[in-house]
This record gives sequence, C-alpha cells and structure tokens, in this order.
Amino acid sequence: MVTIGAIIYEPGNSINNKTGSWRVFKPIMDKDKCVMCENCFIFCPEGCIKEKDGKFEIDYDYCKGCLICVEECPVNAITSIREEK
Amino acid sequence: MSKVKIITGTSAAAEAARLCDVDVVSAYPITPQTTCVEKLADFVANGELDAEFIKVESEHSAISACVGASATGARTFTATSSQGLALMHEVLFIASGMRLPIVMMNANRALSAPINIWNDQQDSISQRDTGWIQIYVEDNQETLDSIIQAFKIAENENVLLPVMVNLDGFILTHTVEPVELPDEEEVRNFVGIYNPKHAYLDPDKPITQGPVGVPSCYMESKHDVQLAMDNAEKVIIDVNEEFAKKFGRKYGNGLIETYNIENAETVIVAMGSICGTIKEVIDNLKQNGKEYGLLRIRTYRPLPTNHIREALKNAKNVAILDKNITIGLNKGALYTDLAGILKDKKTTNYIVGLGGRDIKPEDIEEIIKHAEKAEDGETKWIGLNKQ
Amino acid sequence: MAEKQFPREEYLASGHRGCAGCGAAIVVRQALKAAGKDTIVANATGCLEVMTTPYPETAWRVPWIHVAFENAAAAASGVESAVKVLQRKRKKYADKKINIIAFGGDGGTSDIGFQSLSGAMERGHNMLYIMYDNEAYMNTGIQRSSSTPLLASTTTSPAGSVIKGEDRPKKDMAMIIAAHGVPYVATACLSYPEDFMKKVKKACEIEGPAFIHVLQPCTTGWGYNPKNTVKMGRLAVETGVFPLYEIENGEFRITYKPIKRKPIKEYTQLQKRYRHLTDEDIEILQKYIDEKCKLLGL
Amino acid sequence: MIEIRFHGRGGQGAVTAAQILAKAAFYDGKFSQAFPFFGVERRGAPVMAFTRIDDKKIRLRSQIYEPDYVIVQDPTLLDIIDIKGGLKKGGKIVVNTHNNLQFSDCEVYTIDATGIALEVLGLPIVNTAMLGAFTGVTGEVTIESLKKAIMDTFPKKLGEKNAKVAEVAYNMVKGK
Repeated sequence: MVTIGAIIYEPGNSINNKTGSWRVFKPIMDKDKCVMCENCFIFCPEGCIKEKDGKFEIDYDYCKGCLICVEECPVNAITSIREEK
Repeated sequence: MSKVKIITGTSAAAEAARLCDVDVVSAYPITPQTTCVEKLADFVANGELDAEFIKVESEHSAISACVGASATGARTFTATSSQGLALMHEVLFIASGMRLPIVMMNANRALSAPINIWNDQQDSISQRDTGWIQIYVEDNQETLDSIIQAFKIAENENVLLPVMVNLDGFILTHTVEPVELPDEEEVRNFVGIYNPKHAYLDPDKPITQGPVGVPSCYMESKHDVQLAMDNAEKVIIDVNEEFAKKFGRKYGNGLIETYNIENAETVIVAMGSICGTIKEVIDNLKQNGKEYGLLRIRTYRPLPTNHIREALKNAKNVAILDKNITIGLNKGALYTDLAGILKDKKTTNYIVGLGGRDIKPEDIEEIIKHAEKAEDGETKWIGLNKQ
Repeated sequence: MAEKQFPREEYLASGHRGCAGCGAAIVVRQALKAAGKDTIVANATGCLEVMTTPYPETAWRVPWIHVAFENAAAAASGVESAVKVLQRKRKKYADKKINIIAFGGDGGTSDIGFQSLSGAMERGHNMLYIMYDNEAYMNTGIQRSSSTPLLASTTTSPAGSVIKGEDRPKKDMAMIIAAHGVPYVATACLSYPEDFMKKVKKACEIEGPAFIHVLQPCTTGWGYNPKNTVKMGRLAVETGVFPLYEIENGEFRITYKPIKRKPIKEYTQLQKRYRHLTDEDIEILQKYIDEKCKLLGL
Repeated sequence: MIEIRFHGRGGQGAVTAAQILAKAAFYDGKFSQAFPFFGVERRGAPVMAFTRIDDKKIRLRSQIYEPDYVIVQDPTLLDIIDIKGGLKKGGKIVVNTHNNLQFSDCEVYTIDATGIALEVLGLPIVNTAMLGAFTGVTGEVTIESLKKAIMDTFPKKLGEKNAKVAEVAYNMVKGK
C-alpha cells in the first residue's frame, strides 16, 4: 500500500534504517577526556552523537564510521578502531 | 444574484476562478491566454479576489509554484497555452503524481514550428498521459461552468487529481458572447473550502511530499492515479448533475454529450468549439430529411470508453475529428484512442483545423459525405491547400 | 563548557543514506538547528533529496517538499504565497512566523535552477534559498557544473593529456544574487557552524528573499578521506578559495578573515580532483585566488 | 441570423465595435457573438472583426464569409481591401467618408464619422460613430441598447461622450 501521492506521514522514520551496519571503522569516545566542546556533535553527518546525562555518546545504530568526530576532537577524546563484526 | 455578461472565454475563466475564491494564482502570459491572467491580476489588484498572484518568470515556474502552493493546502489556479503548456510538461506529471487538485485553463493553440498562435488542440492532446483530467468545452458558458465544476471534481477525496479545462484559442478565448455569471455565494457553497486531509505543509504535522519513488512503490503509486481517474468518471457525472440542479445548466452526462444520435447511421465524434458548428450542420441537414449525429467528448481524460461505446451502439459510420496529428501514424489522438473500442464500426479520421485553419460548415458536410463512402480506417486532412 | 552552544533538537533524523562523511547532511543539520521547528523545506532534486527520502522513509522532521530539479525556488515561491494567503484568509499556522527554506545543490541552483531562482529572488518572496555547493553533479556521478572550480577534474571535465580538467572558473552565485538587490546574501561553510547558523538565523529573520551559498565538501566527488570533510572546508576558507562574507541590505562585510592565508596547495593536495596538477598549474590557481581575494580585501 | 463584418486599422477599435454591437443586440433580447480576425497585425495594419446576431443561441464557430453588412471604419482601406468581398446580395455597406461612393449590387451608406468624432469627442476615434450610423441605417439593434452597450464598455465620462457620438451619427443617417 502506497499513500495518496506517496506522502510520508511519519517524520524522521529513517531511524528504521540502521546505518551503523555500514561502518568499517568505529569511533570510541572517552567520556572522561571529553570537554563538551560540541565539535563532534555539530559536525556529525548522522546526528548520532547525542547528549545523555550531560555527556556525549555515540549511537552506533547509525554511526557510519566516517571519523569526522575523531578528526575534529581537540582533546583526542575520540579514537578509532577497526570494526569487528 | 446571477447576471449575464457579454464576455470572452478567457474572461469567463477568470470570473470562474474568482467565483471559486482561489487562494493562489500562478501564471505566465502567453497568447491567447493573456486576458485571463490580466483579469485575475485586476481582480487581485482591486480587492475583488483575496489571493496571492505569483508573477512567475516562466510557465515551468508557474506550475511549479502551483504545486508548492497546492501542496501547502491552498486552492490553486493557473492558465496557459501551447508552448507554455509544453514547457510545463514534466511538472504536469508531478502535480498528478503528488495528487494535487490544481485547476488550469488551457487556451488550445498550435505548437511550433512554424510558430503559430492560432487554434488547434495539439498542446493539450500532447499532455494526455500526464494524469490530468482533461475537459474540452464548446462555448464560453461551459468554460465558466467547467472551471467551477473542475475544482469540485479535483478536490473530491476519491479523485484528488489536477484538472485542465481546455477552450479553443481565439475561437472562444477572444470571442464575446453571453455568459451567465452565477451568484458568488452560491458558487462558494457549491465548491466549498479546500481543506486537504492528504497534502499540507504544516510544522505541527510534518510530512514529506515528493519522496523518491523506489521500484517497490512506484508502480502502485501510478496505479493509484489510474484508480483515481477511474473514480473521476462517476464524480464528473455527479458534479454535472449537482451543478445542473443548482445552476440549471448541464453538459451531457458530464463525460459525453450526444446530439441527434438516435436515428443516425453516421455519427461525428469531436471535441471543443467545433461541436457548435457541427450541431448547426446537423440541424440544416435534418431539414432536408437527413439524420446525422454528433458525439461530443467532453472529458478526454478519463476517456469514458463505456459511455462512448454505448452512445455509438446504433452507428455504422463513425467519423472522428482530430485537431491534432500523431505524426508518423497519420492519425489523430482521439482516433487512435477510439479505434480499438469501436472495432465493429467503420471508423474514419479527419485531421481538421490545425494552426487556426478555419472549419466551415461545408467542411463538416464534406466529412459526412466522405465518412459514408470511405473505407474503414481512412484518414483525410480537411481544407488542405492543393498545389 | 557549561553553556550549550548548539540546539540539541535534530530536524534531520539519523538513518539517511548519505555517504559516510557527507557534507550535505551536516549543512542541513546546522541550518535547521538555526531555523528551528517552524520551518518548511523545499528541496531540489539531488543527493540531499535522494538520500533522505526513499519511500517510505524520510529523514525530515520538518514539513518537506520536493518537486523537481530546476524548480525548488519556484516551488518555495508557491509555498510562501500559500502560507501567506492561508494565514490571511483561513487563519492557519496560528499567526506563527514560518520560515520557508529551499535547499538546492550547485547544479540545481547555478545551472538548471538558475532561472527559477532568479525569478523567486526578484519577486521578493520571504524565503531563504540555501545553495549547498559541492562543486559538481555528485548525485549523477561527479559531472561538472558551472560551480565546479578551475582545473578541478570531474567526469565531464576530466584531466586529460590536452585539457587539464575544468577550463572555466567557478560561477559567483552569491554576487549574482546580490545583484538582484535582495536584502540578505551570504557565503558560508559547514566547517564554521557558528558563522553559518548565525547567517541562517539572520536570513530567516529578515523580511524578503535571502540567499546563502554554503560550501559543502564532498568526500566522494572531491576524493578525500571522509574524516576530512570539515578539515577540507576549513582549508577552503583558510586558503581564500572560499571567502566567508555577507551582504546585508547592500553592505558587504567579511565575516571571517584568515590571519594569514594558507597556500592553496595545502587544500588541493588532499583531493583526488586536483591530483593531476603540476606546480605550475597550482601557481596559476594560486594567482587566480590571490586576485579574487584582493578584490574582496582578504 | 445576421452577420456583420468590420474593417478597420489596428488601434481604431474595430474589435471593440464588434463587441459593443454584440452587447447591444443582447440588450435587445437577442443572442450574439463577436470575435476578431486575429492576425499578427500591429497598430495601423488593416484588421477585421465580426458580429453575429440571432434570435436563438449561436453555435456556429466558423469565420464570416458572406456577411449581411460591412462596416468600413477607415476610407483608406477602400483602395487596398475588397470590402465588398462575400457580401450577400442586397447587403449593405456603411463607410466612414465624406465623399460619395457607389458600388454595384449593394447599398452604400456614407457618413463622416471622423468629423463627428472630432467634434463631439475631440478625438478621431470613429468606432462608436460608425455603430450609430449602422444602427440608423439597418435598425438591427435599437439606439437605446447601443447607447447602453457603449456606456458600459467605457469609463463613465468617455462612455457618455461616445454614446453622444453614436446618437449624432444615428440621427444623421436615420430616415436617409
């Protein structure tokens, strides 16, 4: 069943698509090192770095492993490892 | 209170849009449509119509803005002709695919080259597969009435398709004749206020319109448009009836109109203003004891094939007139559409009135004579200058 | 840092199908954080549209419409007019101020959508057009657009033995739109989110048409490691390849001035599209950029 | 059904005249139709317009080839156009000229419409004078309806003046 005019009524339902499976490299965040500069947050193409209890964490369901966060972290709080599947 | 005015077809179209209280008009001027948008601009400038008039820079943008406005939930009107309609081509599919009930007046005009501003129906016929309902009118009164009906048809929840009301360029657009303007309040009660349940752009209820139609949904989406077209047949009939009850005028059953068809062995099938001339000829011949009939196709899309077959059940010779030509087949589009459903009849095709070539009563008589004697499937160009 | 710099609301949901390291997604996230919830988006055909809306999935949490490639500005014109008239006639939107934002790529903006954009800007619609510029037709496989920079190699301006990539300089869209006399024009880059978001806010607040030309590095089209998307944008600005400025009611202002411009080689050497350039070619490019920067006072 | 052909030059209001006549006939309780012969002509070029009047609804959509009447707004057209072309036997022609004219097989009426227009209107716009003359000569519409049609075609003051022009021309030919 397609809706009339193929209109999508569920905003942001792309979250059903878990893009984390695309990942080859995996960023690892050290919350203790994090200074909450918000660089990783604002530069993440996936919007998958989220603030929880005053700290940022990576939602691996969607992280595609581009590693922009690793590159942009000024305090080296994020490092990367090979994804293990 | 209704009142009668002596006005052109384009004025009748503009008056209809005003009566329907359209919210957004987006149009680009092109001969012979111009006086329609000029009049609408006047209405807006003088406060007679509370609408946004978008003075776009092309027909492509005209229809694109209509799509944007209609998708937002506004009642939307545009008008164009010929090259302008051709420029809209790709967006016409989008309007129907997105199920937006835009209403358009199209002044039927020939397509270039050579450039020609005069009447034929090649422009709208060339858009027959775009998913728009197409109505072809016979006179200026029908232009006005059809645009009012068009909004009611387009916005019907079982339809939700755009409608193109086609009137012959110059022959109707620039001809003045008496047109009854119905009472504004009555028209507004008849069409109601457009308040779409399916398409709107509202930050409180965010929806996504015009997504990527992946192969797993595209066919279904197109099939739905076809189903909506099927539904439109009944809605057009109902709206025509309801309109007749309220305003005292009707156009056949809304889909087709028959004239003197019961006892006629030879029946002409045609669309648009030429049908008036054909009726005159039929009446004249009747005085000499000869019976000929006319089947006027009012809605070309959806093409009411069952109604057409039924109307022609007693006919032997069916002469199909086309103000367009499918080059490479030497047939008009109406003929190619109908030949398949009229296999048990002798059908002949007449290419008439291209690029403003006048169609005289004698031409109609010639067609009738030819249709009676011709072989099945013959095509004849009428009024072609011989060397 | 105690103060939260950027809004936490996400109007572009995760799960979209952009490449890892996609700049377009960053642009949209930043723009919508600045514009806020009461925003309607019109989107031209392109990467952004395709990657965010394969039916039945959408990444958008604001009302969104896509019509075709060349008409995002025209469609947005229709949306803007409809919002205006529906507020006036039908009391819809509860008298809220609604931001109308059109997103178009460089092809959909500077090439095929140029006419409809010019029309919309000239007509004075109260809307913001954001050109997300990745400097080629990335959606169809990296063909050159009029926004492709000088000497960049694309699939239709390939670096060959006779011709060294794109032979025409980049079309200056911001200045062209400024010539329309619109109240607000700016350039921006995703690597400078405060600057970009401030500009988006301003553009939304200003009555009338606004245009922001935002540079959006593209990992696939430019040929660099995805982790470098932000770095690449920063280098474009630091080298003067992409200056950041705004023109507010006709007044020109540089919004970011590098203390000392970096040599463009630092920018080009990280990208596959410039891999064919010799030192002499880079010299030509450097000269061209120097002249452009001089004109702008950089 | 009667059919009327107007000859004029672009800008002289031949199309408007055809429309006013259609309106006048409608006010008389008849059906009518008016349309231009639309070419690519610009201001100054010869133009044609047509009016049909009938007691019943007019359905015919072809151009007019055999008019009952011809109205010639500009005497200089006489040399370049076959204004009599297709005129029905016994048909009438009304010409704007201060000269005497004679044609075979038809009645010709002349009137110095330009003179009247200049005098009453102060402008050489002759279409309403020609309509007044046509009405006086043929009686196909009433002068009252013609004046009403003129009044609601133009803005108030101009409408009054043009109605006056029509009346002067009407009286001049009436009973001639």
